[in-house]
Amino acid sequence: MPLMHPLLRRNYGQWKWHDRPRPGVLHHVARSGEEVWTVRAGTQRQLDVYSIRTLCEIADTHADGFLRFTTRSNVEFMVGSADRVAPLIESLGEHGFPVGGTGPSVTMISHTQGWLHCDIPATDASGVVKSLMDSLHHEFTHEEMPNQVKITTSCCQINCGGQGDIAINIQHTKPPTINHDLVAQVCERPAVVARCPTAAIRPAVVNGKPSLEVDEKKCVCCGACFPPCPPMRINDPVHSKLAIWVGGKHSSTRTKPSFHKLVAAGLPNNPPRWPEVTEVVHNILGAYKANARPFERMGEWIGRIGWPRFFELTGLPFTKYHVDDWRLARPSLNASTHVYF
Amino acid sequence: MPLMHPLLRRNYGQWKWHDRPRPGVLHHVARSGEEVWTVRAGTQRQLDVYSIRTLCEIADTHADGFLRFTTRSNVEFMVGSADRVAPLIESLGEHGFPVGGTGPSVTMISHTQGWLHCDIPATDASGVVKSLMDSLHHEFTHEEMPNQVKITTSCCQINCGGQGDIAINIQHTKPPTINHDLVAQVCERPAVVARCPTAAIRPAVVNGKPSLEVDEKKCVCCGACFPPCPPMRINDPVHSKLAIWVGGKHSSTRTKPSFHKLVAAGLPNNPPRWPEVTEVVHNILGAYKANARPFERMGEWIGRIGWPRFFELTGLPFTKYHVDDWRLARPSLNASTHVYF
Amino acid sequence: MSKPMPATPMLDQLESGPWPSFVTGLKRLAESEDKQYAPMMKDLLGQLERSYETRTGYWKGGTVGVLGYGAGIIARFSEIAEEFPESAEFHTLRIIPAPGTHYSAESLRQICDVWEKYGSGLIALHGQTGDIMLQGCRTENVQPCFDELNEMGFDLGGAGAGIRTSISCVGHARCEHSCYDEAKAMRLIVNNFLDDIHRPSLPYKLKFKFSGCANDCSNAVHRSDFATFGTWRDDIRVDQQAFKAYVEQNGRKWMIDNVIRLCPTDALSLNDDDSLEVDNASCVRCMHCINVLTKALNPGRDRGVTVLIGGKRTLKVGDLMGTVVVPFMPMKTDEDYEKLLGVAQRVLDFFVDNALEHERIGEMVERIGLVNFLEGIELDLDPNMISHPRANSYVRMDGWDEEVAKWRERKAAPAPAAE
Amino acid sequence: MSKPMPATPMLDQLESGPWPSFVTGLKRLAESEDKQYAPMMKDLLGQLERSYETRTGYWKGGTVGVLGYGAGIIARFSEIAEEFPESAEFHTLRIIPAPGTHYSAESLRQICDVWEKYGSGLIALHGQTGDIMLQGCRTENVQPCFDELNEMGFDLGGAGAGIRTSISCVGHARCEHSCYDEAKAMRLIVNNFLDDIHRPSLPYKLKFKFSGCANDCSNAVHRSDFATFGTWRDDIRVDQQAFKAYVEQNGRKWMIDNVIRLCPTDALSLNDDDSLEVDNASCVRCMHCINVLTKALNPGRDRGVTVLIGGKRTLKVGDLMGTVVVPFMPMKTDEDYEKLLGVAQRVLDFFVDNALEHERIGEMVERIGLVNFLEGIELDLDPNMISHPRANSYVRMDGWDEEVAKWRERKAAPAPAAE
Ligand code: SRM
Ligand code: SRM
Ligand code: SRM
Ligand code: SRM
Ligand code: SF4
Ligand code: SF4
Ligand code: SF4
Ligand code: SF4
Ligand code: SF4
Ligand code: SF4
Ligand code: SF4
Ligand code: SF4
Repeated sequence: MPLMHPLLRRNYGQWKWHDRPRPGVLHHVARSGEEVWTVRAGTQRQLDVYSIRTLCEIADTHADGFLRFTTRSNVEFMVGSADRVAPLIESLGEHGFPVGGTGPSVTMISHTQGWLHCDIPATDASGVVKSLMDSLHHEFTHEEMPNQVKITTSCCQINCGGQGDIAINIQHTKPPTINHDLVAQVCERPAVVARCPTAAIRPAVVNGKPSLEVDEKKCVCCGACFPPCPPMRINDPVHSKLAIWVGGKHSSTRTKPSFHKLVAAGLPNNPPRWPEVTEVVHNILGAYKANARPFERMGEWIGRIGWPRFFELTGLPFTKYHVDDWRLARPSLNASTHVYF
Repeated sequence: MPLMHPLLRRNYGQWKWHDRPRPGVLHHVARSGEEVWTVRAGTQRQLDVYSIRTLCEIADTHADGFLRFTTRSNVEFMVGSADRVAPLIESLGEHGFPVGGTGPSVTMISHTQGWLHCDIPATDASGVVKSLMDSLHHEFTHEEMPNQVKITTSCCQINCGGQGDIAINIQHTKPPTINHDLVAQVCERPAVVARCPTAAIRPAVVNGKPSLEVDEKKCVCCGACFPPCPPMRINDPVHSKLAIWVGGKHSSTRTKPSFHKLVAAGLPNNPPRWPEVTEVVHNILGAYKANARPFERMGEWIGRIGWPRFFELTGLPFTKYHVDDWRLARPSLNASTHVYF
Repeated sequence: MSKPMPATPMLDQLESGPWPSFVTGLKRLAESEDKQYAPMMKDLLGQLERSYETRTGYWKGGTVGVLGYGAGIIARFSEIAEEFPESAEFHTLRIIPAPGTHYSAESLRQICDVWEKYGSGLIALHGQTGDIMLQGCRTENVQPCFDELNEMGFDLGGAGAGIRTSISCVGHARCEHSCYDEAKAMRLIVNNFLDDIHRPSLPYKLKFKFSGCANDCSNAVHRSDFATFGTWRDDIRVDQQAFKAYVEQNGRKWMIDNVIRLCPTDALSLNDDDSLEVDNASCVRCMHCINVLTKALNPGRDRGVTVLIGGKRTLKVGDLMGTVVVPFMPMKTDEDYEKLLGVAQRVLDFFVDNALEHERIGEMVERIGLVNFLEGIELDLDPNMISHPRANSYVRMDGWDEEVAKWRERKAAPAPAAE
Repeated sequence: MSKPMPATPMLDQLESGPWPSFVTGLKRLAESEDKQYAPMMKDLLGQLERSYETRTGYWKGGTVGVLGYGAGIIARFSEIAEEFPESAEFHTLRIIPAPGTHYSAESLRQICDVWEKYGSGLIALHGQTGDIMLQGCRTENVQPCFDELNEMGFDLGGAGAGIRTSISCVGHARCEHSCYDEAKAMRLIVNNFLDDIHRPSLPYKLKFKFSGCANDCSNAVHRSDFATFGTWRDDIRVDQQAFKAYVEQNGRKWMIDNVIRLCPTDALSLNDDDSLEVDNASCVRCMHCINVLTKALNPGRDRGVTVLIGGKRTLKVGDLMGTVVVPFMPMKTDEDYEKLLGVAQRVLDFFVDNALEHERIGEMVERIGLVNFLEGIELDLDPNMISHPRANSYVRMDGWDEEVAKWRERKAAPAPAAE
């Protein structure tokens, strides 16, 4: 544990309680009586060494030379007395790192790779995250939400981002187009056939060469065939859209963990700032902030007020695509007289 | 509406509130100010004309010549003043009709046909119901349960009885045996093949005659093949067992309607009094009565205290058969850290 | 010399105990030497005793009917008729009772009289679907028995692949919770479909049930293909004085534990002055608070029904509950009732055209998808029909913009009645 | 003359706004003319701008590795290398950080130093699975870069069909809710499986995640195949004085609305003297009350873990949450930790033997059934593993008596540790 702040090392497993003196600051008290203040700040995750060295300097100057990163790419500095908090915050501010992301705030968005690095993305992650976090700066630096808001992004339908209170995902809307000349060369055909969740792919001979063909009636445009067979182009600058999902939750706190549910789709893939996405996200956050009760996560809130009211409050359209027709669809139907007016 | 008690006719759709002055008696007040007392009594459902005429006499003497039956084969007499209740109850008592079944009591068990009339039963319904209601007499005539208890029976796995707080159902445990000589003659083979939920039946030629055969690995012993093809004997005096299910609910009151869940199986089909069934039912009712909170239906109670505790309180064994493996099994697994100790 | 009573040592054990005994009833019929059915009931007892001994049923089906009807009689022939010849034929006549199963003593006695003449004297009040079941009739007696009952105004109920007999809860007749006239709705629909009851030619059975509220005293949600429930759209009516009286009488803790805390959507709050606050927008009309506080709370005045489709029992996919297809339909004027009938008619037509043989409507909806079904029966999609939107991305949505346009159009239009 | 900066009008728009800009960072790297990576980062910016313009990605995969390792490097070759030759190769090295992602400024600077020498200067802290991602390395530099990092004590993380890099929540290091030593458990397991991280030969990837309690700050329940959560078996520890202080400070209504009413199993009750009553038998260890009342409530002392198996994302059946396979395992002594490792080992072995190619363990469990899986990994069945028993009768249960005997035997035996 040499990389851990000595205060944490000393009180390892011996913490007693905590509170949050202000947004971005946690205060933990150990059984030993020792106390630690943690200051949390946002980063761009995709960090250049200059920015990292800046964080190291801040650690050296203000925080005993230690720092850690959270599961959401926020950085945290620990100090042993209350009076060291303000200068630390000031320094972070000077260097452009927003302090916040604690308690009932909107914390950093889970960040995936996108065009910057991945081989299968339909959109960028860094750009989407930056655009959204810019617009959510107030919500990051203030604790004004009913509970924590965890937003996730994914830059293809593989979905490396996890479940989120709000998830911003790619949704392809057309079956893959196939470059038949390349299939024989680069794709292991039986493996590709096996990957398709709807058995829509079958081996075929095209232009005299072994290739694959897709039954467009069965295809659900999931893109699972693309990674093992890049000639099956699923990404499309126009038809790969963004979709917004809400109510995912990992914690078993109060309610059981839940999957996020589709609410908006058909949003254009619109770099560099994806304004349509930002708009929908703010719309949803606004409704949640104004209407949910304390401690209700997004999905818990909707569970109480009902989906009809969610669509009403947000003005989002409700379509046939919202109605599940995949396996396990039956439990998603309303099998009761519980109806909201 | 000439068959309806005039008091009800006059106040049709104009009732204001009700209460229950005592077990077996409802008191409804109309907007007009008129009041009606209803006395409810149990019957054997499978009624001989003598018993019916007795009920008619009681109606004539005490209840203005009208009566009705409930969805659970209880009989109800309506009177227009409180002082007519006691003589009515007395008369019912004299004639052996137990007064009760209202409010948080155990009301009459839903009754199916069994050996008395059906062509596919593995057990009797009349005998099971009579045996149980004898033993539940106190619970029928008193309102000591947390909420209403609706028990259902079914005399084969077709299950004409509905969902119940407790359901007593047949569970076959061996695949059908086939009388191959008769199949060609009496069964429409493609229809039978189509009925099997697991596609376990296939056409076959046996002893030179067209017949059917069952893949015993796939067969789930549901008995669905038996009604359209009686030579596929599923009923078996030893291997057709009784099983107990709990937590079914039709009402959307508080919680959504729910299906009952398997708790006990392998109970012998033991006429004339099925003591093993009675024992399990009493065991479950006892735990419910002692532990549930007011207004909790059976399934709601277990939902709160958890299935581990249910099995603990009742001492019923928990086996691999309790774990669902049919379609939609996934949502029945515990996908959370919610664990009871 | 009269036929001797069979020895029934096992059945005899069912004569003791406080609950009325069907065995005693059967024996009394068997011992009614002056009645035509005595010999039949002796053999019936004999056969039943045999079943108890061997744990085996001895009836087989067959086809028996009355003129002009294709259903309503459940034919039963004994497989051991050699031994018990008198009850060799023991058919059931399913008879439709009055809605709410109300009887005058007189009408009930008349039924008994006819049945004593033609049948066994054994009547089930009632079958699980709601029929009066006159159990035990020889083939030759079925027609005359039916004729006499028919003259009294009774008709045969359903059986086979047709519309079945329907039930409604006691509702309007004696229940303050009732939000529409269940009996009226049921009569309208059943009368309209009489032909499909009597001459079954559907893919499979179809059941209607009518409950006046979410308490579902008719078991509609799971035991009917077409389930109609009373509900309301406006606010719960609260008599605050009466509410406070409850608090005073039972205490605040009682009120919190038994009412406030049990609201499924936390729509209730106890104010500091012991009055009640209801968040009606979050109320799902579950009835609980109204059930408990009968003197203080009542359903609102803007009443109507919610319709669920597809409840059924076990065969072949496992039990199904119904699914909401009409969140709300007002149920005030005769036209409103006609509209409900219209929905029923469209559902029936679609079922006939699209279900596979022996497929219940719930299975069909599952097979073709709710959305296609709604389109088929010309009902608009509504978020009340689902518990939650899809949690998976496995769907091709290139028609998104069009669907959004449809929704916006509907939202802009004045609310249609059948929504 | 140095390579000119590419025009990046679209990316430039991502430099404004209050959130730290990755574009500014990329540009700074590209403009570091004294650094070997400047040309590479210029072309990287050029290619990225192109992606923004065309809404198309331009990377393709490939195979690049270091000696003795079959994973840990994500190879990226540009499809438009003719135009952007300097960033034609832009591989990522996945590096395992310390548990809890703690750093001394010194260690972090050292990483930067190495990376400046061999790579692009771009580092993601951290990847969603928990790796330090050193992004942008030429093929030739991969090995020397790794060698230097390895010398510092760092090792490559997972990729491909192997065990992946693992994460644990901050837990014991700075959280009072933590019920076991997450970092210790993680280190033990990961070190044991290093070979399966570095030489992937499983049917498909397998992820471990470790959360100290039900709050699941490591997203284990859905984002890992093997998820370990801290919990406790005895009673919640209540400091009634501190509890009353909360009531006094915030009011009873606040306490009822925010704590009592939100307990998922109604296990909490507010006594009339403003003390708290906990029905521990109905508590499901959800953490809510403890989260809110940090000064008054704490997990019990009889601590251990709950293990869930099978969480994963979308491919090919739709997302799955994990399923409980170990309701409780004490986690106090070193032997306890070894037992957890034992479970992990059995799970891994069973996965290797039974999963189809490209099948995650959650899909496998679904395919073969939970019961068979439990037998395979030698764990006893427990009702805590299900939300409810089966609601359908479609099962052949002729082994009932044997299964009952098994259960009784187990109940009679002293409780085994790994239950
Ligand atoms: C630092 C971090 C752990 C780490 O190892 O890095 C962390 C730290 C704490 N979490 Fe967390 N959580 C962290 C990620 C998570 C995640 C995962 C994620 O964000 O991707 C979850 C699960 C989210 C989900 O359900 O999908 C998570 C769900 C919680 C919860 C449950 C909230 C709920 O009501 O559902 C609590 C309880 C609470 O808020 O009191 C919690 C509570 C806490 C506490 C209060 C624990 C403590 O006593 O120290 C810590 C401060 C929280 C705060 O921000 O106010 N933490 N916490 C993570 C910070 C992420 C960030 O930078 O924003
Ligand atoms: C008479 C009858 C209707 C009829 O048309 O015949 C009836 C009558 C009443 N029911 Fe019912 N229910 C009747 C069968 C049902 C059924 C169906 C069944 O028993 O098979 C159910 C659904 C059961 C289920 O969920 O599976 C049913 C679920 C309810 C409920 C919901 C209880 C709950 O909390 O889940 C209430 C509400 C209440 O108890 O206050 C209710 C309430 C009532 C009230 C209080 C309504 C009223 O205000 O008049 C009536 C007196 C109830 C009592 O017994 O104290 N009735 N009630 C039925 C009597 C059956 C019997 O003889 O035992
Ligand atoms: C008589 C009755 C039981 C009783 O004693 O009350 C009954 C008896 C039979 N039912 Fe039933 N069902 C009766 C109510 C029900 C109910 C309850 C209800 O209607 O509320 C159900 C569950 C709800 C439903 O419809 O799913 C029910 C679900 C079935 C099924 C399963 C249907 C399914 O899709 O799962 C069958 C099998 C079939 O139709 O092939 C069935 C088939 C039968 C048959 C016709 C068996 C056969 O194939 O020969 C039984 C004739 C028995 C006889 O000899 O009279 N019976 N059956 C009930 C009808 C009396 C009446 O008309 O009032
Ligand atoms: C880098 C990273 C996203 C990020 O920017 O943080 C990532 C990137 C990729 N993921 Fe992922 N996944 C990353 C975390 C995840 C997670 C989150 C987690 O681990 O908590 C998930 C969801 C959880 C899970 O495991 O299911 C995830 C689910 C997938 C899947 C879907 C697996 C499934 O069974 O559904 C794939 C597809 C596959 O494996 O075939 C995938 C495949 C990929 C590939 C290898 C795409 C490919 O086939 O070429 C991506 C390489 C991108 C690149 O160029 O670096 N990635 N991936 C994350 C790993 C960084 C790290 O090592 O720390
Ligand atoms: S979500 Fe898709 S595009 Fe984004 S990093 Fe993961 S695999 Fe790559
Ligand atoms: S996109 Fe998905 S559904 Fe369509 S062919 Fe490819 S794998 Fe199959
Ligand atoms: S449950 Fe089976 S045996 Fe009993 S009446 Fe219904 S179909 Fe006949
Ligand atoms: S009993 Fe059921 S599963 Fe077995 S063969 Fe018959 S229909 Fe098929
Ligand atoms: S369903 Fe509702 S309206 Fe009908 S009798 Fe029951 S409580 Fe009354
Ligand atoms: S009717 Fe049900 S949902 Fe509505 S307020 Fe009352 S208890 Fe709550
Ligand atoms: S999962 Fe629990 S123990 Fe771990 S950091 Fe989060 S709250 Fe603390
Ligand atoms: S930990 Fe959760 S389940 Fe347990 S008492 Fe607290 S709120 Fe209730």
